[in-house]
Amino acid sequence: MLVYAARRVLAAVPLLLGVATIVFVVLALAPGDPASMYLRPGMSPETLDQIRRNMGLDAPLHVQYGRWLLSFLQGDFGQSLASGIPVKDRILEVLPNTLLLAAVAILLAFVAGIFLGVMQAVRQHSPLDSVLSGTSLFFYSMPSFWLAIMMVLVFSVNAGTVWGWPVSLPPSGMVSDGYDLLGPMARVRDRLLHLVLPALTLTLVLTGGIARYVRNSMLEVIRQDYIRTARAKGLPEWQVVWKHALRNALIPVVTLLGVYFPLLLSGTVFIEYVFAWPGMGRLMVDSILLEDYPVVLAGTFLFGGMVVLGNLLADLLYGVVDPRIRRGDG
Amino acid sequence: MSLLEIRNLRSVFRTRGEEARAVDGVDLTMERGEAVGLVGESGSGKTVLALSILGLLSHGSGRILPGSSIRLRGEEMVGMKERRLRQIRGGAVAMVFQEPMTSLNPVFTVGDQVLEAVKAHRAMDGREGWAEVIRLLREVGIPEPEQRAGAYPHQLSGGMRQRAMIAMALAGSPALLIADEPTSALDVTVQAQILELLKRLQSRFHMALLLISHDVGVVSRVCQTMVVLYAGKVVEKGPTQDILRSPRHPYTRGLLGSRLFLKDRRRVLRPIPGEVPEANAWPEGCRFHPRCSEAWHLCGREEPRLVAMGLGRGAGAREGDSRVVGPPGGSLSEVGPTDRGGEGRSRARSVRCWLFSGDLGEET
Amino acid sequence: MKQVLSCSLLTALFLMGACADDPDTRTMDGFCETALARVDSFMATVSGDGPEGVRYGGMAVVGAPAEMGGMNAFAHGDAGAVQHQLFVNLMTLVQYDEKLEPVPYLARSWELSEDESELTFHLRDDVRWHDGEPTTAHDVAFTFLTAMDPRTGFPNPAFFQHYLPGEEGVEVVDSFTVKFRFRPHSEYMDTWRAVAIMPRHLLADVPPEELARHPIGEVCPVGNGPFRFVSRRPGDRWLFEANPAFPDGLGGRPFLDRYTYRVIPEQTILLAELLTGGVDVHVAMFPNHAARAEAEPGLRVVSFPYRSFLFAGWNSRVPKLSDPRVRRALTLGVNRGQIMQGIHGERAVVVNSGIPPVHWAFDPSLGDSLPYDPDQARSLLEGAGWVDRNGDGIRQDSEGSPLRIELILNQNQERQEVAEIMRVQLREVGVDLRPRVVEFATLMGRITSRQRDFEGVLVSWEAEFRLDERDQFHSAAVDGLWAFSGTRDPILDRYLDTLPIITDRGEAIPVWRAYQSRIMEVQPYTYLYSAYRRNGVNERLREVVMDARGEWASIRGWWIAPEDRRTP
Amino acid sequence: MGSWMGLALPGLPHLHRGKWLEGGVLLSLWLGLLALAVVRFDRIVGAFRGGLDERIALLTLVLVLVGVWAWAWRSGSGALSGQEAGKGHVGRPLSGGWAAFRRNRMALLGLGAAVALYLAMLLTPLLAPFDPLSMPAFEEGGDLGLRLAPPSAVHIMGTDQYSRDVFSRILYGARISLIIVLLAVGISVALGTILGAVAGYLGGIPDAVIMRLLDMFMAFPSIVLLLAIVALFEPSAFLVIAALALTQWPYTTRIVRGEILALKEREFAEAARALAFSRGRVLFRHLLPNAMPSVVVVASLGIGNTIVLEAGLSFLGLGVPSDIPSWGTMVDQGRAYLLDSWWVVTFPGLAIALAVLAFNLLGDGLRDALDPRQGERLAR
Repeated sequence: MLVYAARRVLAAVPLLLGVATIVFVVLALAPGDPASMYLRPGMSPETLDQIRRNMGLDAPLHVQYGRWLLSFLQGDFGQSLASGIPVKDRILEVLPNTLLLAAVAILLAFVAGIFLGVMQAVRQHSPLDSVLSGTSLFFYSMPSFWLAIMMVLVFSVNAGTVWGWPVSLPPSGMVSDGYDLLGPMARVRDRLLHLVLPALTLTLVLTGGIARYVRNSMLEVIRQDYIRTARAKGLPEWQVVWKHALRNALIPVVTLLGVYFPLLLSGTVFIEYVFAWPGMGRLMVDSILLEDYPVVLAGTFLFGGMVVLGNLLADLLYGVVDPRIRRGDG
Repeated sequence: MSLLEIRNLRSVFRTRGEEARAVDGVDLTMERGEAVGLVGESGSGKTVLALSILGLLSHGSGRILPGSSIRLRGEEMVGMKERRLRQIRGGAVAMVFQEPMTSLNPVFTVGDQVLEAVKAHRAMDGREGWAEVIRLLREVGIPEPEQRAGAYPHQLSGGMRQRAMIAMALAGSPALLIADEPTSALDVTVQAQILELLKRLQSRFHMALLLISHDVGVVSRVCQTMVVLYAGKVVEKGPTQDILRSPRHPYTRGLLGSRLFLKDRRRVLRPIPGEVPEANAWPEGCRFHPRCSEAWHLCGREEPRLVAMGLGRGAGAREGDSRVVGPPGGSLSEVGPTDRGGEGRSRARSVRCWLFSGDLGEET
Repeated sequence: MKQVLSCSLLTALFLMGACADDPDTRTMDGFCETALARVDSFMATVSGDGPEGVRYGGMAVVGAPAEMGGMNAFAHGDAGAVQHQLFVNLMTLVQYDEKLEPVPYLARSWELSEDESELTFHLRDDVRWHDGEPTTAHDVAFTFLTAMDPRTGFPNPAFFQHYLPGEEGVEVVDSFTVKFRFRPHSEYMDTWRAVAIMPRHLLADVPPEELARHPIGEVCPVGNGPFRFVSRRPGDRWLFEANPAFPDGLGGRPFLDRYTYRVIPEQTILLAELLTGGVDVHVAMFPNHAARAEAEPGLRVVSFPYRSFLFAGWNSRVPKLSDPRVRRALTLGVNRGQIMQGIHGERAVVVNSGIPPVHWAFDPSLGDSLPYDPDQARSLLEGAGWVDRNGDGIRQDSEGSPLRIELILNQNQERQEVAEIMRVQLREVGVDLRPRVVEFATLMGRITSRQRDFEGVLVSWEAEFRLDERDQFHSAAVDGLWAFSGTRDPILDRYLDTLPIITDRGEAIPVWRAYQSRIMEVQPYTYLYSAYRRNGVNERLREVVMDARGEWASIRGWWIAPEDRRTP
Repeated sequence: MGSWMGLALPGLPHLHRGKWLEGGVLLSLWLGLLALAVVRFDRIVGAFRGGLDERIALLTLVLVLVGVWAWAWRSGSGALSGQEAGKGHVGRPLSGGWAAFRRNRMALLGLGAAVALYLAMLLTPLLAPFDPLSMPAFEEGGDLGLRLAPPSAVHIMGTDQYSRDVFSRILYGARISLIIVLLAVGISVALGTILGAVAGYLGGIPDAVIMRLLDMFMAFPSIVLLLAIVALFEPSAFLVIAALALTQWPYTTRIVRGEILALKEREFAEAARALAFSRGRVLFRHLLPNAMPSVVVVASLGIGNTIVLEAGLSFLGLGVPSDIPSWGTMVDQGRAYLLDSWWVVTFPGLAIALAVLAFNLLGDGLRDALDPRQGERLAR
């Protein structure tokens, strides 16, 4: 199994390099100039050229690419053009933040999505089904940036003054100022409070899709003979639905998890932007706009790696949830 | 009091937005320990009938119409509370389904699934329950039950799976076991084993057995009584041997005629033309008449009713075993059937096709 | 099992995040490790008993929509970074007071030689870098020499335009005295208000080419200013703490214990933070957001005229824009006062040249010759041969090609609004203005590259106090980065040659006025207005003075009463 | 009597007969369009001399009126039996699902909304009460007080910071949003279908090449690639459409390839091959038509996704440059006013959400009706 996983990961490396190369080409062809962020009034063209030289941008493209590839293969992601900070540090700093946000949102979205999907499937064609699917699809259809701003209006700005709620959630950031002076419990509370709005927004957007998927999967399963068998045994309905049916309905949903997680990393772009959440999505957007190609390339590679890992994980999980395709059974 | 008394059972299910009467006025009585075979082509309403007995119809997209009655040991099951129904399902009445592959949940081990059935009906702790599971698996003839209990359905052969299904059905010590085409999906050799097993279990636990099959041969091996169902209605019922020897209804004759006899090569295979109509589009009059080679003009207009054919051998006739009725529009006397009920017949045999009631009284 | 696994994974992630918030940027580099360790140990020696008083303590947060560059004066020239270099983390030789007159800061005093070619500074001897090293004349000389070195790529070389190159230009007289030599020029003190002194003892061995990306800029700045660098998460926040070793002669340590700069890119969210108390100062507010903040009890808006202004620059290399009549018509056809009124209300001033209203040479009466006058605009265009020949409302030249002008701008709420309104108003005089939003880097590339691949550009410009528009309008600089208008005008050249070396303001004012009149005739740009800066401030933060020097000019004096302090 | 009413008021006979839905839709369409024609009579007159836009709107109005009337006449005057007979009609892959689709209320709602949106798009010059570009506040002698007017009877969705009518701009913006999205989806679906069909049918090296390419695109988060392309090159309609199409095709390709692989093994494909038809003919005449249901589903779900993507690009200021902004651009440019003038951004945002919702409902309904198995929805 380990060998299998390792082989798949290794096979993905050329693929990811290919992706990174495409991105390199796109960035190289783009008309902008990373050095232009240092442009100041009174600056002479010579100074600009010097800055460009200092950034290593004077070399021909293929040399730049070769340099990048060489250091990349040696595990050195280089330095950010914009800040001079090593790319690795830059990414390691923000990656956990995105993972945290994505993991919480995914977990919530799957719990809520599975619950809603099952409710809808059990009451197919009922008004409840229509209302639930209409609502969840509405949130799913909403542009996430718009929803995010609305959430801040409702739960933060107007929470205390207009609605008179006792808690107004922090509208942005991961922690309060002075977080490092807090006690351990207060720290956890502070982080949780800051997590609520971004995670909830992301969850609302995701839940509709998952619920829809679970609903369809459940409808498929609930027609199966073994559900009839379970009922004929005299099992209570909740056990029939939540154990016998759901366990089977979740098998295809696991694949969704593998597909979702990496996609989520990019799906958080808008959420991170609006909530000023220091994560991968924002790093990527900022770096793209600055044409900070070492960061963009490393980020691309990482994203691609996540997709591959996500799919691998989904495959492995598939084996866990579905005994029929466990390895060794043929 | 009979074990099971079904009176005027009418069940519908929704298909394409319309309600279809899959079972339309069936009467059926079963005694303790009795084996009854329910025969008919696919689409004739056999499975709906079985599901109606278990109260499972409402979980699909069907329901039992008011006015129907299903009494189990005198207790009315139509309109019964779900909680009580659950006690009966898998308890007093258990069911074995056609496809052992799809009827077992693929993601749980066989032992777990039997254990669930055990725990649903008997207060046992884990260890006792598991011992019971092993005992049941052994009972149905699964070798090395300790190991097999940990296997997933896809790791077992078809026969083994069906044995596991039967073990699951036995878990609640049912008084009535409904077996819906238990052998249709199995190899011929395995079929025989399963039928033998059912027969053995039935006599051993003195269970009533409702064996549903499209195969008259299967029923004739196990059941004393046979009920022929067509298009949601009982067209003929009576002792198996009687019906085999002299089928009355053309449909029954058709069923028998379309069997393959390997031994008797002279017999010509005579399949019934066409197929069972959709349940939401039953023909007017006799529902079989479009396919019936012996139909005449009345058949398309009038619906025949079940008529007792005074066949008696031995004693012990019971009330309500069959009903004596006449043609709806015609006069009873003209057509001829008369009520001989209460005169002491062993088993009433009924035929549905009133056109043939002229044969009334013929000794078999 | 699965649930347990995912739960514990999540918890682990959460805790990991919870612990990872301590400043861990310092492990990035050998330089940073030692530098910050030395800062810590030095700070430990001086931070024993701080000064007493209710004003000392508390934390303030400034929220801004954009990240700033770093604390490296050799590399980071954006407005936010420069202000932090000048007022927060580093020091300059002098500062401006409210009247924009130089006052001592790192330099106790200074004198100019008789021939106005030698400037001598006498430095304080009690200023220490945050790692304990004293700040000396060698640091000043090092800063000057490094900035002059072309390999450094110093962003504002114009400051040293008149200085003698290299070693000739500077002389370290003693540890705390330094002498500069230059050709006489105006506003010579402005350089030393604008260029922060960098630490020589840390950077002397660094090759100039590598200075711009040295970790001292963004990873572990070591300054000598009132606040020392603590930690930073790029794109998110900078954290500074009071420097207890800041000289008592300059007021001692600042009142605030710590100060945070937060980046919140979405303006609505930034306003929400101000409204909910998450940030104390919201810099660069939208005009309508300022109105909202003013209406909120406990908030006030600090607003002041600034040295930036907005203009549409026309590329006179493009034939249709080469005629000054056309450019003049473009200005006359735009109701600048009304646009300004619509967007900024009273908090802006229409300008007619690159002299901002806060500058001493600014003359508000000059604008009267360029009022909103669509009729005159129409006749000017007609005079230039642009007539609507096909009745579609847009003028064409004699060959029938329409007067269509592409105006590029970057994504900025205010500029987009201005461009939209200009489009509608110019349409009424028959000009088809096409605003086009491009990425900032692209915009810069297009206007500064040799191809000058653009027609009009809407940008805002932040003038220095020492005005010198040579690189924009002098014919000798027409191939330089900033001569995007392609102006060649001998009269302007003469003014541009003269103005920088008139050292007396009284003498200079009439020349400036003549220069401005000439600019209005040539009309290289359509100058729009100079808007006030608007900053929302929570009233718990006291003595926040903001003026043309910048938002952070008074940060040493900001204080929060103990009862108002945020309890984290 | 019924037909008399039907002549004047199509749909009334349906209501009379208890066919609420059909009657209600017909009647309200009829009355609504007639009212529009009366209220905007001057514009209809002007449309004869107006530009292409106005003429298309006029033509649409007439066609829809005639269509409504004809439909009502046909279904109201006893042609119902013919309709019933048509119900059993199956055979073409796409027609089989209509019966199933019709029963799905939500899907019908989605279809209705999508059609309404399309009609509104065509009728915009007649529907929009104001010129979407005019800024009365900034024109000669304008009054700045006209800016940011709250919703009222005149401006039902208020005015924006330029004093333009939000409602009119939403109507005009719909066209920009939808044209871009429809083009992008059209291109991506066409490209994806062809590549998927080729990969699935030919197998071997073409399949491997296409699939590796697909893997590469799937491995890269589309929004980031999209941002890179659109941010770094100057945004233009062509670029945005191309970029959207470029990042969306893999979804279609994957599904079509799967379909073709499955269909290839079916009897009719074998039969076609046995008849020695050319490979192209087998693929395009026999296999692809059977894969169309999936393509239709992917396309309609893709429209929803793409609207959101396009709005997101616009939100970051990278949308299509145009005089009339797309909805995303309206949200982008109006969001500075959210806290004091909520209407400027709330209505365009709702428009996006509802349009996406409509296409998602439609797509879901189509999927349920045409192919209940397949159902992957991807995150953005």
